[in-house]
Amino acid sequence: MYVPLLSICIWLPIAGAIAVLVLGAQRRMELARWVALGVSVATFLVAVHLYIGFRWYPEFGGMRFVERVPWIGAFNAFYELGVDGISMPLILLTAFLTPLVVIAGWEVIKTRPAQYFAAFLLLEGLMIGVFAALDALLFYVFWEAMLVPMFIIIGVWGGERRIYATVKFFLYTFLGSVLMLVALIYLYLQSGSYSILAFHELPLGMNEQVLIFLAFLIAFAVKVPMWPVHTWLPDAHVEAPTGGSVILAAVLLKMGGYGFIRFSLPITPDASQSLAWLMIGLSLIAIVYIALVALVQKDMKKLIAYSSIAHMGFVTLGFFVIFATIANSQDEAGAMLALQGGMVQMISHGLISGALFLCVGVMYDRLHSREISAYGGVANTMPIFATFVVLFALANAGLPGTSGFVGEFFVILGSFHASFWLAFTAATILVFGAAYTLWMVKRVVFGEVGNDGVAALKDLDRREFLVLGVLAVSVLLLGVWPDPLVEAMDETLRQLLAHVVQSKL
Amino acid sequence: MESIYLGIVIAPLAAAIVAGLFGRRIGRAGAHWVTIAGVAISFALSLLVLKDVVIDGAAVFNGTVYTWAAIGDIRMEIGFLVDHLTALTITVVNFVSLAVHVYTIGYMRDDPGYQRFFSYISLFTFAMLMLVMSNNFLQLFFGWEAVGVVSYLLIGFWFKRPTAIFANLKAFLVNRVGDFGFLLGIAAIVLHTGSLDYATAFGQAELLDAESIEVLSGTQWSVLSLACICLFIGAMGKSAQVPLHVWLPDSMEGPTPISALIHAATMVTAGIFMVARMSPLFEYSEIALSVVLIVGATTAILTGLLGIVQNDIKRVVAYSTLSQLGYMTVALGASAYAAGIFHLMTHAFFKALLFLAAGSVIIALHHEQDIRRMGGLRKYMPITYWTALIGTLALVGFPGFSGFFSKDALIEAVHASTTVGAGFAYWCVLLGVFVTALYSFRLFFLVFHGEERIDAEAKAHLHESPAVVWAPLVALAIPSVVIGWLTIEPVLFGGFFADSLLVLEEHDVLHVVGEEFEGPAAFVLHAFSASAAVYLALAGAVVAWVAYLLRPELPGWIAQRLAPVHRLLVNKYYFDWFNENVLAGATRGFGRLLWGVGDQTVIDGAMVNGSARGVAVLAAIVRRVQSGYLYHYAFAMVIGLAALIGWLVVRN
Amino acid sequence: MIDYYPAAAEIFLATAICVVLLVDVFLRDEQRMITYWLSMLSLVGTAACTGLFFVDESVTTFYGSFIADSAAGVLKLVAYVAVALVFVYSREYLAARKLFKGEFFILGLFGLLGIMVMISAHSLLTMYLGLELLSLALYALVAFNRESATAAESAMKYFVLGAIASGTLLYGISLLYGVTGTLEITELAERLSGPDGFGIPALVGLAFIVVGVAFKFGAVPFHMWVPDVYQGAPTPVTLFIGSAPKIAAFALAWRVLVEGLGDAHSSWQGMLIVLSILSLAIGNIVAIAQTNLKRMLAYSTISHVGFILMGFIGGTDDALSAAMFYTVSYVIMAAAAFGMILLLSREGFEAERLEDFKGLNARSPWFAFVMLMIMFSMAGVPPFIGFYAKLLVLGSLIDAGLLWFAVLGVILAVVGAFYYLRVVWYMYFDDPLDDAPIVAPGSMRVVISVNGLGLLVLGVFPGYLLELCMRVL
Amino acid sequence: MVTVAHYLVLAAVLFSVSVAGIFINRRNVIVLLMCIELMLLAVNFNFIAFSRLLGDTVGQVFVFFILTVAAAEAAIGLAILVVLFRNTRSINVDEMDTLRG
Repeated sequence: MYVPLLSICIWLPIAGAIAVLVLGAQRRMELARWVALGVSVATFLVAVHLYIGFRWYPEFGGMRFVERVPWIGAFNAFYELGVDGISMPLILLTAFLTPLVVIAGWEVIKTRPAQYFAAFLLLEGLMIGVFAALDALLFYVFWEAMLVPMFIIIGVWGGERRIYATVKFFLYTFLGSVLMLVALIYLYLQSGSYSILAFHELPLGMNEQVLIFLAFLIAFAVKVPMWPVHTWLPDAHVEAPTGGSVILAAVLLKMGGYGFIRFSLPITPDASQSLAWLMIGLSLIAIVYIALVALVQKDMKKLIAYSSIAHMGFVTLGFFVIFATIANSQDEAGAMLALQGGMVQMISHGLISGALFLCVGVMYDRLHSREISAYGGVANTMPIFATFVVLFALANAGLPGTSGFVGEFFVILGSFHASFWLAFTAATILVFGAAYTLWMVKRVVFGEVGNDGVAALKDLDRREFLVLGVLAVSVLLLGVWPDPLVEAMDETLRQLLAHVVQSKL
Repeated sequence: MESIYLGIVIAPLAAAIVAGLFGRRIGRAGAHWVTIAGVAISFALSLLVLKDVVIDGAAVFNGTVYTWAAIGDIRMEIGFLVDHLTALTITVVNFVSLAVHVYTIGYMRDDPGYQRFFSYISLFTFAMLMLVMSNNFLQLFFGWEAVGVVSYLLIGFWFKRPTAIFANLKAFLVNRVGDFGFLLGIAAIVLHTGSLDYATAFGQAELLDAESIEVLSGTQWSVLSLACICLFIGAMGKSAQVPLHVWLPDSMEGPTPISALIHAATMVTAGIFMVARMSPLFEYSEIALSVVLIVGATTAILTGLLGIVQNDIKRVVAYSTLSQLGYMTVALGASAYAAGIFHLMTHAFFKALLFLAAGSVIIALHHEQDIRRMGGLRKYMPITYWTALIGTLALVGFPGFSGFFSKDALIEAVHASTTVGAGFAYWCVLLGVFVTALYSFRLFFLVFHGEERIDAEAKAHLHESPAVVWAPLVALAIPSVVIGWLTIEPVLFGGFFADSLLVLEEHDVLHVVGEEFEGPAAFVLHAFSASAAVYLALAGAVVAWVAYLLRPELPGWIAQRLAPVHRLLVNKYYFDWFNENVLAGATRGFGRLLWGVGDQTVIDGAMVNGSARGVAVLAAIVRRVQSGYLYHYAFAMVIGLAALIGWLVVRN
Repeated sequence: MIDYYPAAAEIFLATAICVVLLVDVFLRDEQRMITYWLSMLSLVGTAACTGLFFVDESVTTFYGSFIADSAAGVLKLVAYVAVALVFVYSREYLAARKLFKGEFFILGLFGLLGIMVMISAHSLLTMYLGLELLSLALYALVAFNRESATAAESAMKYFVLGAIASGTLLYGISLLYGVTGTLEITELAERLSGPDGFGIPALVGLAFIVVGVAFKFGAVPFHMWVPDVYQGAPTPVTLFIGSAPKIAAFALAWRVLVEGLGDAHSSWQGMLIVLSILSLAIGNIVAIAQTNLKRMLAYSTISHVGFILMGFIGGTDDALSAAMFYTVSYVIMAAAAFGMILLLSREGFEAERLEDFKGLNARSPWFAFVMLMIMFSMAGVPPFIGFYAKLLVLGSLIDAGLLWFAVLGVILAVVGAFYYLRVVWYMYFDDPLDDAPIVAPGSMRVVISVNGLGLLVLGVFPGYLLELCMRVL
Repeated sequence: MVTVAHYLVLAAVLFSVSVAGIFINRRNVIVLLMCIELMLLAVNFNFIAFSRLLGDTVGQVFVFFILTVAAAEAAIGLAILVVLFRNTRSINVDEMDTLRG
């Protein structure tokens, strides 16, 4: 029997969101929570099922689980879904993190909990939609619609400057997106449909490509975010509630990377090639500049946010270094490494930054401060928690054996062919990443008990332990054995690479 | 055999996990039993492997455990390479580790973090074994960083101490600087050979040398040299070579068993091991070898000198370690890899012994580490005294002790080397012998002989350490004496490492040394007649005796006379000052600048909020046009009409 | 022989209005609900007439001065819905303020009749008559609360400016008449398409007509009446002005500019580009500075007009359907938005300041959500219908090669998103200023809910409406 | 000889005068109403002149409609004026500025 699994992944959480809202309105909060959890777990199971099915034919890199239903006849737009090696891991990541976010918010959220859970479920459905959509219009609808629940999440359950942060977040991303919309419309007018795969094959002149590339660039660069359009992220992260930060860092940022690899590279390969220097330059700035900025942060969430930007720099570096790598080495090994590295980095960063934000959330729930100076010696009173923090911090610093290492390793290897200095600059993350992360750990976790607040801290309860434990296991697992992930993407990326190196001119 | 290899690494890992995750449930005794059992199993298995490889002459094992990731044609695998080098090193590692595990029971007896500590050291053992047994660069790097992390955790074990958590961060960051180079080296090799496997990479060493890469514009570098130098930067971090040595003395903030295990015997020698392992690459790069040689020689002499002015018992030993690591590096640079490894092995025993002896003293004095408040401990702690003496003699290279064989052979080898910088290195290592003897006996005399400067209170409880503490001392003292006798011939001259090390004929200095070798006893005798080193060592010991026992006022007088030199030494050549103030300060300052000016003022202030403000201001201005007066509205319409007509007329 | 059937709806409505008027005269104040129901019934009857006599091909009658085609049918049906929404939303508000009088409904229906006449106008004369019928009804409606000074002031402004606009339009018509000798739209187009059809006099006439169109839409710089009237008029009247007459404006532009003066497209395209840019810029920017929701929505209207004009700029059939789609969706959005103000208002309290929406989520999550949908729809965020409206008009611009304009348009749309977001943040992120319960009757709650949800449903499945707009034009 | 052009110019002048009257007059609302009437009359002139020129009666019919509408418009305008005056006790254009910005 044919079951539209992808549609289930998208619409089940959305339906769940409505159910939670209804239950919340009836003041049946306990049930609403369980429904939220049940729905998100069910979605995750469906996603796992998808992934297992997906792995049956690793040698096939194209779209699978394709659903295609006419949607808007006037635009020749279809409700078209499908996954390949690029989107599958991201969908899995999304479906994996949402239940954790639900659990993390279980009793912590006191104001309007039903809306909180509903917003996250809604967000989950929309995010999966973004990754699964094969129709650009559908993609755009999901892409933008996502802003709405996120806007609400930051604004309602955020910190003191939440309104500034959330409006900034919304407008920044909205500005980027609308320019992408213009590019998509242009492509539609050229190709006669909104099919992304048709866009891939569409021949385009150089000037067209450059303009389209730039439009995409603004949209995706804001999302990633890349320097200099990154300043919304620290604010949004700092003010967002824990769950919001997790999803923001773990999934929303990935949309930018996903956009680059799904849109920019295959649709405008020649422009990508000729503007690769720009992308590489911005990525390196993100890696070095942002790392330095992260070093001097006084707010933990801000520090992690900046660290996210630096780490996402590896994603864009990996994606755009491929041209130089191929030009210098005549084979595709380096380019494949770089592409894989960017993708793995996205997944891994999703887990690690999510985990770090959850850690900050654990502390924030207790002491209501995100300032580094408000803590000190947390390890004395919360030893189990401290273990997790150190683990995730080390993963963030790219320790081999954790997932944080894999992507960075691949990208640095891959970029070596492009230029020694490129790899050199990228590799400074090893030092800076460790410096800002561990310095924070030193000031927060280690040392004598800093103040009475810290002295009164209670260690993790079971709920928190579960969330962090699950993440810790996945971070380690991915670090020790990334092959299941890498293999799932390999063929798709290989085809992508073959497509990208083919000039459209 | 494969399952045995797996067992070697998994036993300590499993023990570490059990002790770490279920430490509270299994209790203190449970934690130490499970980890000791894990390491003991590992040790037993490694002995089995050693027998298999050395006595039975098993072929080199090079096999894959699982595929870590496969990207395109590059397969990244986890696997083992077991040859003589591996077999020997894992045995040494496991032996020292086992001794330290046992010793820890006594040393950490009262510590609240007992289980955690055992978990860490077992985990360390696992990581070190992974590093050593690796057959590829990926796993090497994994082990490389993993030992670094455990070291980080252990230096900061007493996380309440500000100095400890400062030291561990410093250690990690400095190591990261090395790893940074290491990773680039790996990248160079992987991309130019297409493989992470040692075997494949080594096979293409000569090809790599021929390939060139443009590093600075206009200059062509041999890929091989670049890769080797990058790899060696990694070794400089881990093996604490100047200028990346600064973390090692500070790492003494960690508990003493750690100093013995990690910061003397095993982890710090990882760099030496790695370069030796990479000998098939380094051999083809003269430049890299010279770099290695010069860096090692510099480290050997500079850090040795610092040992003379230190007053913390562990720091003296730490500087001694630095200096000895310099020796090993020199050996590598002179292509005497076997000598380097040999010294690594003997050093592992006697330096672990010295650290543990120091630890024994520290426990006895209730965690007093300042040698100015020791003295005359000989009669209170006889076992510690004698074992420490053995360690000291081995360290200074007293003929017949293990250190003598390795060091003397090393010096000879350097003497015979023709690599650029060998002359400089020779003088450094020779002079270093004197320095070594000086600081070693200074320490020894100040601690065990002379006036008793101990607190009355501490004195009241002063007695020999318990058996769990001294038993490992004895266990380590034995190889410190005899290991040189037993192994010098096969290891250095018998081609023991033939299957693992590659030495080009023109570099084969050990062969030159070996031509005169007629057995260990003759080697000892020969030293008295032909080696300046032995007499320099004696001179050092005598000077120490004069200055610290006979005329204790002498050092102060010299320090006054040579005040600038003394100040330079006390401040450790200002490396720390430079790093903390200039490097770290500049980095933070730069970060603050970028954040404050770049992010907050320019991007956020001017561009983002500025445009928002601009729009708001514009809105406030434009809304004034909507004045509320009907005639203005009408006028606007008329203007609009006129403009439209005017536009049409102009256009046509 | 004159064929009356194409105008059946208009005739029916005119008759019905007279009936309602007569009945209303004899009603006591407490029986005023009868007028309300009769008005609704008239709407239903009119809709039935339109439906019954719906034609797929275009039919002209009254000697070519009246036309019935499928687009007209659709536009009229939308107008009925809009007016019906106005009536439903207004009832409680008016009753609470002792304004529940027959005039409101009768004038509203007259306005609707004017709109219908304009939609079906096939002669400049008919167009003028429809326009005046609509305008006069609106002037009266604005001043309909006789106790309000602001209403009177805004009515006077509206009246004077409206009169200037219709005078200008008339002047333009007279010039065109002088050039071509006809008022009938098809004939006008034919005569102007000759070799020397568009001389300077015709172009000047065109400019005057554009002013009339722009005024009706409220495009900058002919927009000055919009904020004052929106703010000053009683909210039900604002609701009325904000919704259905936009269809009339669309019809005016479509019938006169596109069908009548289509050959001068290149001439009025440039004018509309300028008007469109100015409207987008002024509308979006000044709206940010507003604290009164009605006034803010007025500026928002101006910016939306900028988008609607984009559809006319494109010049193709598809572009025109984009403009129509935009107009229709805007009417639905505006009805819902002003409906929300009415919903929150109660006796002695006008929920027309932005602050009045603070904390709405705490008071009524559902209506906060409805308002959220309205605001995001207006901002052009998918999956609401406002997004497709923008998508279409932008597409038409890009198709016409005006990429730069499309980019400018979306950037200004982002600027505009700010003030819609502000409403959402007031509702969701701030605490309520008062906790009074919402008193609106059930029928209104249901209808406005449906109206709001309609934005979402039409956004998820925009195909039907979209194809309708494309097919009829 | 009075030609059509003269009529047109006259109409244009009347139109301009009326428009100018609207935005120059800052005092009395009644003057505005008069200006509006004048504007419609200017248009009427145009229509009649063209009608005559073209020999077409439609223009004259249009004028009748305009006259009718003008009457209605004046009625409504005056009604609004009355409402305004009742509420504000003033028909001064300058004082109609409570709605602005």
